Amino acid sequence: MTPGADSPITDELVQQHGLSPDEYARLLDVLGREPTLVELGVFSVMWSEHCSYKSSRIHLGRLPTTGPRVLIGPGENAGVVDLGDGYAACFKMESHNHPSYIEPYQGAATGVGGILRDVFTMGARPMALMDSLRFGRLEHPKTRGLVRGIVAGIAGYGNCMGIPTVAGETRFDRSYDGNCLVNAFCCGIVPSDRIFLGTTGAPGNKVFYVGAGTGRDGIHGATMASTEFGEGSDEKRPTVQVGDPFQEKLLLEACLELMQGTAIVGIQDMGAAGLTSSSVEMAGRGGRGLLLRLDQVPMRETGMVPYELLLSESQERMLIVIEPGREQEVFDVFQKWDLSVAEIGEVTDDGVWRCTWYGNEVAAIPVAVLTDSAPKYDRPQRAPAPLPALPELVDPDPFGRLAAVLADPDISDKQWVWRQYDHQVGTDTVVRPGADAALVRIKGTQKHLGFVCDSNGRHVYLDPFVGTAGQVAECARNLACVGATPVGLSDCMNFGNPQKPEIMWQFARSVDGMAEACRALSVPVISGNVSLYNETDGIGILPTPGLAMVGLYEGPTPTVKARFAAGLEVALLGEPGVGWLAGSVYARLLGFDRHGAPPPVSYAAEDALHVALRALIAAGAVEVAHDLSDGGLLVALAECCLDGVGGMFDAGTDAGSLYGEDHGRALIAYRPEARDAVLRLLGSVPTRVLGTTGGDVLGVGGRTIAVGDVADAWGKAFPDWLAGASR
Amino acid sequence: MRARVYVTLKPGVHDPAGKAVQGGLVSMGYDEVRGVRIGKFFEMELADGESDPRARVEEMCRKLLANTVIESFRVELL
Amino acid sequence: MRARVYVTLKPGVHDPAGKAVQGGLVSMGYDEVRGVRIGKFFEMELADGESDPRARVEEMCRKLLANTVIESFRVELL
Amino acid sequence: MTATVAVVTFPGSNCDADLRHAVSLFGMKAVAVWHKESSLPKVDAVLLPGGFSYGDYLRCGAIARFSPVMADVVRFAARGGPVLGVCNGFQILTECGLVPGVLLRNEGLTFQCRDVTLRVEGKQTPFTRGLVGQTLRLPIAHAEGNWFTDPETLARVEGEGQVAFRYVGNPNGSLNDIAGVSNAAGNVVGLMPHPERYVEASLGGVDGAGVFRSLAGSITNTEAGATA
Ligand SMILES: Nc1ncnc2c1ncn2[C@@H]1O[C@H](COP(=O)(O)OP(=O)(O)O)[C@@H](O)[C@H]1O
Ligand SMILES: [Mg+2]
Repeated sequence: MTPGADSPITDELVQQHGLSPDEYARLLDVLGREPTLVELGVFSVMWSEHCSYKSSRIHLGRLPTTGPRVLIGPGENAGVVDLGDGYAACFKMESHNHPSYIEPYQGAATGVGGILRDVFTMGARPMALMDSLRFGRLEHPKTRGLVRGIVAGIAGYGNCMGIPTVAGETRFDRSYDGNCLVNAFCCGIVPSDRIFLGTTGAPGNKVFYVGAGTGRDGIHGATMASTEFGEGSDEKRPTVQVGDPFQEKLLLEACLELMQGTAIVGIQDMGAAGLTSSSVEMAGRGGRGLLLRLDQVPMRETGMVPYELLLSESQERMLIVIEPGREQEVFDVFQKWDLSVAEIGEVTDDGVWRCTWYGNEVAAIPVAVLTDSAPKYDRPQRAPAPLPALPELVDPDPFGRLAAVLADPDISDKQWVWRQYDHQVGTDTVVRPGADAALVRIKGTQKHLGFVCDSNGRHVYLDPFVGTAGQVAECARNLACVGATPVGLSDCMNFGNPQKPEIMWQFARSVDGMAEACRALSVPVISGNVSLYNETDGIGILPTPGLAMVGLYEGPTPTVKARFAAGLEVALLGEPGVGWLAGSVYARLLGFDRHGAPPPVSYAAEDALHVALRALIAAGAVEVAHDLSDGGLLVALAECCLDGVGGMFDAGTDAGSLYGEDHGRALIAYRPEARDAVLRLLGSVPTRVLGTTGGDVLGVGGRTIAVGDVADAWGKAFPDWLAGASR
Repeated sequence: MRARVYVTLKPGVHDPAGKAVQGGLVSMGYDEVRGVRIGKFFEMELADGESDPRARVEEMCRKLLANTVIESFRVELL
Repeated sequence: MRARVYVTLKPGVHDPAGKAVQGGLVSMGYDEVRGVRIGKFFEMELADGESDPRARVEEMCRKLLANTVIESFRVELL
Repeated sequence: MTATVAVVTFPGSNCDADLRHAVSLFGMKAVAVWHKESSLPKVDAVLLPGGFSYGDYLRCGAIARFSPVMADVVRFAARGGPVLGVCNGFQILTECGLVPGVLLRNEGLTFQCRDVTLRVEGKQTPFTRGLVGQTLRLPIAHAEGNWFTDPETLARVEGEGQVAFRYVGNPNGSLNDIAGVSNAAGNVVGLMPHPERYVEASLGGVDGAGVFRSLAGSITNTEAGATA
């Protein structure tokens, strides 16, 4: 229920708006008076964790955000990197965890809708989507329904928009039982001299509202995403936003059409906290004030009041600032596309954000009070108690466990997921889902972008610093396997309750690990998002920094694959490793998933490996490249056999050699006659020839398995589980 | 015995499909159409023998047929 | 004024979604469910002033709301 | 004279640019036609693209069928002009009755993006010249491609050689494995798979090329003919 406009501000109201007593005292202090109820609502969203980053901001400052290619770093709707020849890539990843848990289909769908808007707001035409998903145990009663609903929601939105979903990840752990994660990523292409920003320009400029009408959707969504779930949170359901990808497709085309001209001064999507945060952020960046006539806002429902209009999270809406005199251009374009369009206010020179309702002022807050004065916390941190070491694993038959490892939910085939995504629309997808990274060309050029998202909560939990650094390395390695050089990273920091010192410690250490690895591998962090309070009834998720990395490959479309053909020589590149089992899928299978330390990263070795892989692929010297990650060497070999061609390999027999998850390694396969050229290009990268492909069994260390059995174990596990019950 | 279940969006929940249909009808010349909301409608064939079939069907609605986050339902037994 | 329109699949037309719902209900333990057919259900808000609103709505059904190759419809005016 | 091909953009179309790109690779000129136009420009063929016109709300293609330009597309087809509907375009053609049948929800209920194998059959059409009898591998990407009709229509479609494409390995439950059909005259064809996605080897296949070559060839052969 929306409280009446003239209710007095009680402690209870303050608490319902998610502000602590200290924060309310701060509000009174910076505002210099008691807020109206409308203003309290505005503060509640602007000072929420979601909008203000109050717990994370001081840490994010440690990330490297600059580089020769960076045109726009964090701070705008999405970051932008230069690709040369007038092209730039604009990308960002964002979470929609809480909404997706409450209403899987709509939550995931509107997550995709939101990230698309962040990208086309900048003037970029979206060219690829990715999704990074985390679910609870397979046997948890909610998991199946969440998987079905969330995948359908992502498909429903992305497919309708006609943007290919080219990569992603789907992983499981008991810590996500009550808190699934849905992180969506979008990348678009923008001419490097025509990037649009969310700003206001000079006083007197006109503020336009375009897109769908405003309803009562998601009121208080931003506040909801910043509070822990608990008993009874299902009751918060009616705030769910419903996405309309059809409207968004029209909005995309209309915005890009208007951007062809010169009418736009600034443009900003309405995401979380809708009209409030979009207008305040624009005013903040422009260093101006803003006047909004709320009665002019296009409305979808009757009887809406200022409080609701300001806090609604209705989807598919944008704010546009234009110079006076250009109004007709805006009307023409948006009316052509049958979208709502209304002039709702103007830019002012007094630095105050004001709203009126039929001529009466209902809110007047200095912009700086909403943005710069938002609380910032350096929350206490404490290292958690040390974890037990990984005990000696007793396993009489490590090789015999291959089928079980392949059927592990983190490793098994996820075609069921990505077949529901149109991954080819746009006719540019060169490497599809299922490979180490996707590769999408830019029509009319030799440029191709590589896309990967990777995160490994198991490793990060064991050591947030090393685990996160390892993920950065792995992302870059995946890109190298399709020939691409990293140009930037976007991240989604999914963590538990930051008011717990152990969680805050995990967060800070994870940021530092990311920062170190990004510096070492020269990958700037250009955008990202933080999602805290991923806890249910006090149980937090594994710390999960979702990483999405973008790489550039220039040249004729590469032909490298991730599957063997017959008659190829196979080599393992990189330091052989020590057979690092702590944190591995194998160790988890044996019941030891919270033991030991994750594998360390050697940046120099990683970098040398990536350089070599890229050279091999650019030269067309290798037929196959595949990085080693979850499941280690044996799983990587098995995955290469999935087209039905096996081989005999000398790759050890002990569990560490077979399943160790040491970093810095990749498999390649080449025609034997190319061996000399390959070795020359590899230079000093350690190389060990493992054997030759052919036949229909996979043999390692004297043991064999039919490649048909490999394919069955890997391919059937996930669909069989899904078919296990109807919901 | 037979049951009919009507599932409709709760008031206030956005109905993009309904809006598209309304727009379509108006552009076809049916200007009198002020609003359209689209729901689902299930016709079920039930074996006899349950002591409280209405309660059973309502349970099915809550568990599967309706998404009670955004939809409400109505059951008719014939 | 208001109209309700029910659109149902004609007998003999496949209803994969209905079949899936039935299978789902049975596997959830509702063995009494022998068959499910899914239809659509429109609630329309109409401006007054048409001389024969039922005829208008039936025309809308034939032209847009139902695909008469596979669906039949029923109109209720309130 | 270069053949000119109209690609109609409906609100929600999303394969229109892909179709124009493919058309241009085969020496034809593609013109984008906005659905609100009251008539087609002078063109030799009309293509209706894939996507989600009007969000695919209600039924796929049901609302797009009433777009202003469609009346002229129907006239163009009646004069014997070549018309191809791909995916959502096929759904629009069925809704306006230019080709028989309807497209129901996939048997498996989910959207499917994957390669299928097709046999080209039936009468010669402007889009299958010289292809009849061949087997093609093309991508599908749809949630509602399950072709269905009543027994009499099915008998007629089969009897008159109106089945233009048939799946080898049915991905969606469609009746008689039908993937694409033509009208009785053979100048209008609808199919669910996307030939425009497989015209460049680097994207995974070139089996769609035949459809565009066939169109280019048939336009040259009927220059100033039926398409007046
Ligand atoms: N973990 C992070 N790393 C880098 N940049 C971040 C991170 N989290 C947030 N940002 C940046 O902070 C800004 C605000 O992010 P966000 O609130 O998610 O955007 P939006 O308002 O579009 O939802 C963005 O520019 C984003 O790129
Ligand atoms: Mg934004």
